[in-house]
Amino acid sequence: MDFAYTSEQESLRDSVKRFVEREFDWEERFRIIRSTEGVAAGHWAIFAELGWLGAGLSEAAGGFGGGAIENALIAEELGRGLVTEPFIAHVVATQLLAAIGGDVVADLIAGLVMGEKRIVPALQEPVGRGDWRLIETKAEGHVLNGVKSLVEGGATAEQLIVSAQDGDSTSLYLVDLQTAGVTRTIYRTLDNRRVADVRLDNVSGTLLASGPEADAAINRAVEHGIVALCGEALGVMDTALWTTRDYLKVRKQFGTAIGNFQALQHRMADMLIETEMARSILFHLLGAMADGDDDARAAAISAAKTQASSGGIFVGSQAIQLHGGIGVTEELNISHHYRRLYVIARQFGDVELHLARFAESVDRLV
Amino acid sequence: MDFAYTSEQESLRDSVKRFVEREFDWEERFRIIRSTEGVAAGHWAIFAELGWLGAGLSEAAGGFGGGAIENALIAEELGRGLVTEPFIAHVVATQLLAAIGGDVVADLIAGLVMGEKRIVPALQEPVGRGDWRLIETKAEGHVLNGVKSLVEGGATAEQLIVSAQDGDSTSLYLVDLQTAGVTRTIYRTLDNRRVADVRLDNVSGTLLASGPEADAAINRAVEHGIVALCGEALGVMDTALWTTRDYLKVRKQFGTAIGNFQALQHRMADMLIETEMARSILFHLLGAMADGDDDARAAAISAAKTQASSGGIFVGSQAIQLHGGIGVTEELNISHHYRRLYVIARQFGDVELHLARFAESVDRLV
Amino acid sequence: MQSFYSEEEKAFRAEVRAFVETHLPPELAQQGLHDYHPRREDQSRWVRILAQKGWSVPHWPTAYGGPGWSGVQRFIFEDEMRRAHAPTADRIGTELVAPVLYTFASEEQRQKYLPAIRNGDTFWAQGFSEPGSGSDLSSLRTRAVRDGDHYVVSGQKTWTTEGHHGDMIFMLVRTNSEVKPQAGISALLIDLNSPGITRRPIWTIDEGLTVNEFFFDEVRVPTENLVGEEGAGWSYAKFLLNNERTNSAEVPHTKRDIAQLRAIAQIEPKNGRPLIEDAGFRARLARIEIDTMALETAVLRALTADSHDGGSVASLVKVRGSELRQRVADLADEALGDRGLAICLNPEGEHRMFDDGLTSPVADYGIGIAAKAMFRRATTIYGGANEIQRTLIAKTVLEL
Amino acid sequence: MQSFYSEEEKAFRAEVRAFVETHLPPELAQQGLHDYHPRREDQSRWVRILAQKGWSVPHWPTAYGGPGWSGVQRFIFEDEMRRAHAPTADRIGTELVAPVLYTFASEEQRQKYLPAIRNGDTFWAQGFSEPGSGSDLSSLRTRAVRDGDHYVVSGQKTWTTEGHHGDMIFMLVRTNSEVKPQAGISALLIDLNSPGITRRPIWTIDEGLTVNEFFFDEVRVPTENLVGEEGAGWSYAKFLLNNERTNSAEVPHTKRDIAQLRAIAQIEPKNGRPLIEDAGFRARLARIEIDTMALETAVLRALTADSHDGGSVASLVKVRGSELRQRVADLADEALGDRGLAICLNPEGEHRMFDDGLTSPVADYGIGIAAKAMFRRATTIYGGANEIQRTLIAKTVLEL
Repeated sequence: MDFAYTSEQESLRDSVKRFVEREFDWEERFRIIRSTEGVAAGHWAIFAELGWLGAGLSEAAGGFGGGAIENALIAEELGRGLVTEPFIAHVVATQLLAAIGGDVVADLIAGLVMGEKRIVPALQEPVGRGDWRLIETKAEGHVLNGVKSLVEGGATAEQLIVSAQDGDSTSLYLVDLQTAGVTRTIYRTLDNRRVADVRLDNVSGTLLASGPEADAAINRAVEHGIVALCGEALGVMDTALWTTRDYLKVRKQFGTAIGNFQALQHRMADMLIETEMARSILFHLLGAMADGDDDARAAAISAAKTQASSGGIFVGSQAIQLHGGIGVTEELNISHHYRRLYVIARQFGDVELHLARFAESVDRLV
Repeated sequence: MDFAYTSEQESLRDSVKRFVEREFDWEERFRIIRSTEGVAAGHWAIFAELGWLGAGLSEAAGGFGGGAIENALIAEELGRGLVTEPFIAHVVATQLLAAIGGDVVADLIAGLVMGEKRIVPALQEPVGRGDWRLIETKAEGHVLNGVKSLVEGGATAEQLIVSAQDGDSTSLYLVDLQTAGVTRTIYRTLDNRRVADVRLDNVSGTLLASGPEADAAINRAVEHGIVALCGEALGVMDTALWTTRDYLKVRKQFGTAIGNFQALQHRMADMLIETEMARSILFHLLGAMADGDDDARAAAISAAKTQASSGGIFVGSQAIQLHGGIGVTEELNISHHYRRLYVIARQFGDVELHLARFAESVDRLV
Repeated sequence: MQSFYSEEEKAFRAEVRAFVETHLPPELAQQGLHDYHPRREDQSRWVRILAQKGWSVPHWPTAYGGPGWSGVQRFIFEDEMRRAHAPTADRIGTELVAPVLYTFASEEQRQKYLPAIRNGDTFWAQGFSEPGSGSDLSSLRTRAVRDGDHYVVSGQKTWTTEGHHGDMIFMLVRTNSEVKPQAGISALLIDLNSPGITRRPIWTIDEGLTVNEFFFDEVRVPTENLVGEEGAGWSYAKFLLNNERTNSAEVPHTKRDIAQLRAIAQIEPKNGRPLIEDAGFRARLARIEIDTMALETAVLRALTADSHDGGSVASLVKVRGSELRQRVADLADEALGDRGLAICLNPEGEHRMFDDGLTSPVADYGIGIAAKAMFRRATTIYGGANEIQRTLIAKTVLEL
Repeated sequence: MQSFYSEEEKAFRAEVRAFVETHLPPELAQQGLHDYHPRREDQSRWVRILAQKGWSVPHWPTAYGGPGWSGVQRFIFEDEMRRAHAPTADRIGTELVAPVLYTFASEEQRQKYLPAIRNGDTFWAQGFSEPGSGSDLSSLRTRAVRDGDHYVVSGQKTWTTEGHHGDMIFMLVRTNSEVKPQAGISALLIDLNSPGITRRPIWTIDEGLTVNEFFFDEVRVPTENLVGEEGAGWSYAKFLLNNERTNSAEVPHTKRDIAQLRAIAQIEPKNGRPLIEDAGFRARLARIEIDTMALETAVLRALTADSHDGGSVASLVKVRGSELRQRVADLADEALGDRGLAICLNPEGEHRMFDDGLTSPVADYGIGIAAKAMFRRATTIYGGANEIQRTLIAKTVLEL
């Protein structure tokens, strides 16, 4: 048993950390999130150049030989800076394509890894409330009708990978956003990401996979997305925690640093516990991703997502509370930590969904 | 709007308070709970003599003209002393009979109010998990078969009022405990009450009510029981709260009274809030018992029971926690407060049951 | 003890409801549905209608135009106003400043300021907090130096609620640095249009505008604008803050939020059925409703109790009430599903921090829900953070 | 970072499981099902079996008979022991006292005491707490006065866990009142059969016997029984308590409780179906299992981390672990429905506070569940109350 990262992984982490420190400081981030695009021109190309876009993909699939661990640690460091690029969507897209396989797909993956293509998954629907398994979009003879929601990176994407109901089974289609019948509504989520709702009216798509193959690809890719999301949540929690700690040491009230008040100390201890539990369960999950058991992996996924969601909301809201009034302002980063954690808590399913999914997985295990 | 008690109610409260102080001090209580009977000979006769056994019953039904308020305040004061007499069972029994009405019943009520008869309800079954509406005991031609559980006062009772399934509807039967086919298992619950499980094998009973009349009587009587139980919970919570407060003022650690530690102060504040919310919602319930709306009353009942259950567990467990090691000992009253609150939290349905029942009632109201 | 509301109280509620139904302009009720901070013109309009009926200042003594209602009547009135989504009055002026004025101010000051509050003409701000002072008001540093028949005021105030609507500000200033901190504080009434005052909006987590910063650069204030005695400002402030706590249980507002949440849950689907039928959701909603029921009765107890009990119950209901407001807002946003994660700008635009040029996917009934969930993080902080309230409960009620 | 357990670790687990399956007497496993405090003779019997295999003292250095396992191996071993419901060893002696002895005691003391612990012959008690000292050990008042080649000990110790099984006690005593409190404390090893020692059982909320009080009335203790140096007792105690905290996460025990809870939920019905199928129950069980999964990994992190990290993680896992133990015990008792409210006396009777002469209605699989739910209230108190732990986390990890 070994929880230490390899030196390759450590230098990957350093490279993301340096980017966040240099290119994504707080003032720069404000310029970016208030811009029309919500992301900075050129940043995605840097991601590609530094190798992050293929770091979490096996060599066989066209990546640089890493996996869930690499994605989790990239996401963790991006989380520290609240970077708004659609990295989670990229992880899901590449893992979807990798699971599907084949020549066409290899080209798409190559484009994604090089940062030359922008393809994002459109799996979720408004009716699903975060459950990617609820699909009402219909496919009939490669023609799609339905609505996809909260498409991360949907504002900058050229193509979507759309899940659809095809008779009794599921299919995955590649859809060009320029195709006739595609209506895209771009909006901001609370965490200042630009996302899209996409309406498909008799839209022609290219079939990528269908039946059990499509289901398996979706499941596997969403699991990879959740791993990265849990990594990101950890980065945000850890940053909110220590930022709050630093504030408590300097902020004075009633003649003393407020960090001397026992009730606040104990709250901070609870925030630390939640953060450390999120870290621990992510380690457990990274182990489970490498082992082979489907149910053990599903249980670990839902366990980690549950803790990232509930622990994230706790740490984020208490970071605000301990900051007092200034914590509620737009100009202080602490309110943005909460906003991101709030969105993460619902992305790919909330606590309720994952507690039920965990229970189902464990039923099959014991 | 007036939350003050009448002078008659205040003197009733005083009479119970005096009894508890004089006859049920801590050492006396220990002698009683470790005795074979678990109650003191003669106490029930005092209850009758002081008028408590009819105080919460209308004059029309054979009582002294009071109602839910009187039962709640008697129970609250009994709760302060953790008195082990089956007063809640008595409330349910008298209200059951009052709801049924008629001449036979009037005699039974008279006997109960005088303390001369011992009749207790046997409504609950092991399968119900606290839900009195789940009845599997079968009645066929006045012959009963089934198991009733957690019969409070079952150790001292002569007769039971048994609910049973009679074809498609519910019936209530009077069953003599000496009848052939009755098997009684007496045991202690965690709160040191002697209760009974009663097994009925082809036992003949006397029909008291059937059909909607029986259902209405059960519902009304259990609601009265829950009111009294909520009153008792409040008495126990309030006593545990202030006992703990007093302890924090005298107990010294690290050179100071532990009541000076902010984290403990805040915990105490939360305990006070829970207690005051239990008190407030009981007031609301007492108002709803007097108004006429069935759904509003049902909602208020389930609201008060929810708060008594969850607030009681919180206050009881934190009273132990703040006492430290000594709080866990059998010899200190604080562990017994918890034990009673723990049992109350499950009696007549737990939080889960009452949240669902509350939601159903409110659906019909809005 | 008797049944809950008396017949008179029930009749009073019916009277209020009938009046609101016939007099509240529908466009104001519609605007109130979205639960944005009301627009000043809407507030003034409604307050004038109420003032004609004699109902615009429920808490005030009859001598100053109050209706002479009991505490329970005032509660019922507020309950009905919230139920109908009527705009609130300028609450700072009506509920916080006015009581200080009619209790401590001179007769001239009362005559000058109270009628304009009562009629919705003058809006007030409250200048207590300063950067660095937070919940510890006694450390405030804004100075007022006597210069003939004026005070010259310099300093900075922050967290000034609805200050962008304010005509006047009720200010705590330091008039004496030689005495112990609390004793050197005085209360001044300052016209916000005076030269030397600059306002900066403080945008909050909801991208909305509720609080402001004010900078005072040698602002000249006539000495006649001093309230009561110099150096007594601290006691007026405590008087005012105690009122703020009682108000901040905000039960009628929470009840209105619950009604809104129920409406959302009847529309939004989950697993093919309305969300309101989902067992897990039902249990969480029920728990919020139960806690609100308990809190409402606690508030009514406080309103009918001897006044000596008021302060301690105030802390208690503030803690529970502020947490409930967060819980109901969070659950409402959750009920919206994916839509609850979308930023939805105020269509009226008054509070728009910046224009992102995007279109919201949120249906009319969901407007403002996400912003509210965000902004409600403040309820456990303002009016004296809940940590302060818990300490207060421990000291005053539990005597620890 | 690599996959979780290595192949070697998996093989080790298999080896342990096979050994336990073939060597644990079935009657001991059956007794362990009820989760009562094990009987001393059962403990000794099993420890002797383990000692023959060289597995009775997993934490000890090989020099004193330890197996030389890694932290992860020790964890796996404990996990398998709990899984099989094997009796625990004398944990005070094995896990708390022995490490102090082999770290700080003289060679003579090590030779004299360690083998008897290793072989399950001598059981130990720990004499730290005193009435009034609680979590603040430095205030202890039991005195040891030097008289020739003896110390004369007088005072009182309380919360002495499993002291009724003890042969020896590891005592903190005050040997010097002139210096600051911590510096005047020494550690003595005292034979509990010495004249002048009286034991009083402390019955707890579960009506069970776990803790005791000991009264020392001029008990004569040879000076050779002093551990290390006079006045250094405080540092040995801190060393010992730090070990106690790490242990008290008790993950293997919680995992065994969860297995038991699952078994109960498969039998007990709710609305005509096994409770395990009820959505509300499933969610609560899942949350407990998830928190246990996180805690288990946190413990494994601590076991594989550099030792400097150990102390802070210890406080952290103690807090979470002790709360989890309460939650799983409460849910198990709730799963029993009405039966969970019944007092169920230990059928073996060793710990029976008094005989109520009544028959329990509780099925075999429910024995001990209610008592456990009660007694678990203590987990957040003993070993340094969680309030103390949170302060410790704030000071040491967060540096507040």
